[in-house]
Amino acid sequence: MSATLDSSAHALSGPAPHVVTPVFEGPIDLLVHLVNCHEVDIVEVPLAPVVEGFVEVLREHPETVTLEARSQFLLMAAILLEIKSQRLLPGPDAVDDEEELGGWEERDLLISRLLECRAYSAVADAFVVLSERAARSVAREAGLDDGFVVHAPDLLEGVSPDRLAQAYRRATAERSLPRVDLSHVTVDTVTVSETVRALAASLPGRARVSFRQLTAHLVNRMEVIVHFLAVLELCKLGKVVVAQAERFGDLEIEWVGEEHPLAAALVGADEYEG
Amino acid sequence: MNDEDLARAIEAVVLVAVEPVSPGLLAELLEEPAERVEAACERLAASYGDERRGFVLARVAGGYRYQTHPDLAAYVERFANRDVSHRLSTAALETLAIVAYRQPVSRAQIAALRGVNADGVVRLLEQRGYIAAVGRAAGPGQPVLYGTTDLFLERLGLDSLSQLPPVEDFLPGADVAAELEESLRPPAGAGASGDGTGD
Amino acid sequence: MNDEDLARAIEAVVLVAVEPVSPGLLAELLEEPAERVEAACERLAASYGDERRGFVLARVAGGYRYQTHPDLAAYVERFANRDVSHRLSTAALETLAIVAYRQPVSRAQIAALRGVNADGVVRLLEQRGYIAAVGRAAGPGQPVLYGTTDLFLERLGLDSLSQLPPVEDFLPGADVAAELEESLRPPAGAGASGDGTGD
Repeated sequence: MSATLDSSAHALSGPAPHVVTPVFEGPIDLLVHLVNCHEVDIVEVPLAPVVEGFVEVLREHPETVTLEARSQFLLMAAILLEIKSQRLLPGPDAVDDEEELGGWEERDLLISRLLECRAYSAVADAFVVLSERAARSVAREAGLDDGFVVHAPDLLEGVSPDRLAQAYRRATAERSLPRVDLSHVTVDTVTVSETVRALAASLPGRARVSFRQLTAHLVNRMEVIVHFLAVLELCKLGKVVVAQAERFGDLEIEWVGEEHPLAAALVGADEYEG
Repeated sequence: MNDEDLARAIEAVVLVAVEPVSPGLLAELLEEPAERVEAACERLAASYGDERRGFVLARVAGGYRYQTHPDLAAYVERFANRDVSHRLSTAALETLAIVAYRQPVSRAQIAALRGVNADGVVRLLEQRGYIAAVGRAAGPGQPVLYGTTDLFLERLGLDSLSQLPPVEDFLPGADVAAELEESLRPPAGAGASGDGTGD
Repeated sequence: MNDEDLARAIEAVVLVAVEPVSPGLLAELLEEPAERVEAACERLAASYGDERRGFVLARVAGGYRYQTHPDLAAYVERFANRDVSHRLSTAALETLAIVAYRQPVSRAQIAALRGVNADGVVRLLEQRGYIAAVGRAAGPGQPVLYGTTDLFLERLGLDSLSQLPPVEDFLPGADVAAELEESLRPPAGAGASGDGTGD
């Protein structure tokens, strides 16, 4: 996901959608913040007007809202939905913040992904309309008139057949891609499929391991979430069984797949339900 | 250069170009400020419209080029006998949408979003020239990151990515969001219905 | 069809044509008498002259086509020679090498191999006469296939393509890019995720 789950992601670069509910009136990012700080009880906040306000602001200020801001909007809506659904679950009243966060992040990821998917699928239809419209206007391709000579010096001067062969080897052997500065973009450094493969290589033969142990060394939240999704995926594939002693308790993960990690690694890793 | 000469020179250069000519390149060739060139292009485009020409001066993928007027498509198609068989599948279009709005994006990210392996579709889009590798992500595996190309913009008739329709126009409504929330609630939480998601 | 519509349709068809379009073909397309079409073309040509357009509708080789106005030749030439350099860039040389060794090859295949859009470079090589279109691939889109020219052989001092130094062609097929990418990745499970949970 492009948006991080850090609180910094809640800062909007465009106009924040204003939401009006019986218990809260103000920008949506403030609402998320207050909910997170338990200043506003999410149970008291009806979500429909929040989502409506969210969509409305986006519609009213399309020109000033950046793509990044839009994905942040999506994320915040998802966060609110998730916090609320978590809060509505019966469970121990005293859940510490850490665990509560751990609880909603995975499903937050799922919800925001679902919302996004639906949007992209609708966009795909719009692309068809755009391209059909564009195809009605055909570009000229005739190029330069006859009689215009390109006064180029012989560009092949000094190029020997061997140099050409070298160039071919270079072109086909090492496909060097331009590096772009991605510091402004949040990129999953670890993908779910890679993690599935890594887990499929490391879990077999290992005794039952807890999710906490599995992720203890990880520093960023996204990596933990990716690991969670990878475990879910392996679970779905029947490679691991996951047990949870109590709600919000630690997950116990046990490898039950075949003992051929390579075979497991070949399993398509990204086929969990979208 | 006076306005008329500027317009004539623009007409000549754009006529022989095979891809959109940026105002910057025109400015360089004609030794005039880019702003002036751009204004002249816009005036030309408007005048073709006023004169009801059979062609338009379109702004596409960051530059200007001559195109046929859309309402003459029937004649042009008959003439050019153009192949319309290369329509993209729904899967390819959705993947293209993801790349367009999330670029730069890796195949794994696309797969994670679409819920299915995206390798074949990504390769197809790359072969068609709609997307291209634009770099590699830092970190383990260094996955290739994809972005859309100028050809993508040209095929959609867009000047730049900023002209993509706003994705929020395509967001599911509040009802769908509420539905999602509902569907993702575990059955164990049935006791907590009537939560007032509506009203 | 009234005179205006006729003129517009002629403008559109001639605009997209690469070769001169004969009045006969125009007449057939537009379902109008050839004489009427020809008269319309002459009126159009005259109006472009009156309006001091940067292009002309020229009668060439029995047909009509758009050309740049002769007195704008300097700009057109400057445009045509805009990227003249004394040596081929690395990208251009590599693209030429790919065409030489893998001909006939499409732009998409070149792009897939090189990992970047190759259109500009291909056009440059074509304009300089080192490569030329040699046919079209079967299948969707029927992309143009390129091969090297006699000029290319001449400049490299070769009698035939068989004299090109042999290279180990270890990358078969059109899936080259994908395979390469795969091969550049760390082996599956070898700590690709950097998690070090195992071992």
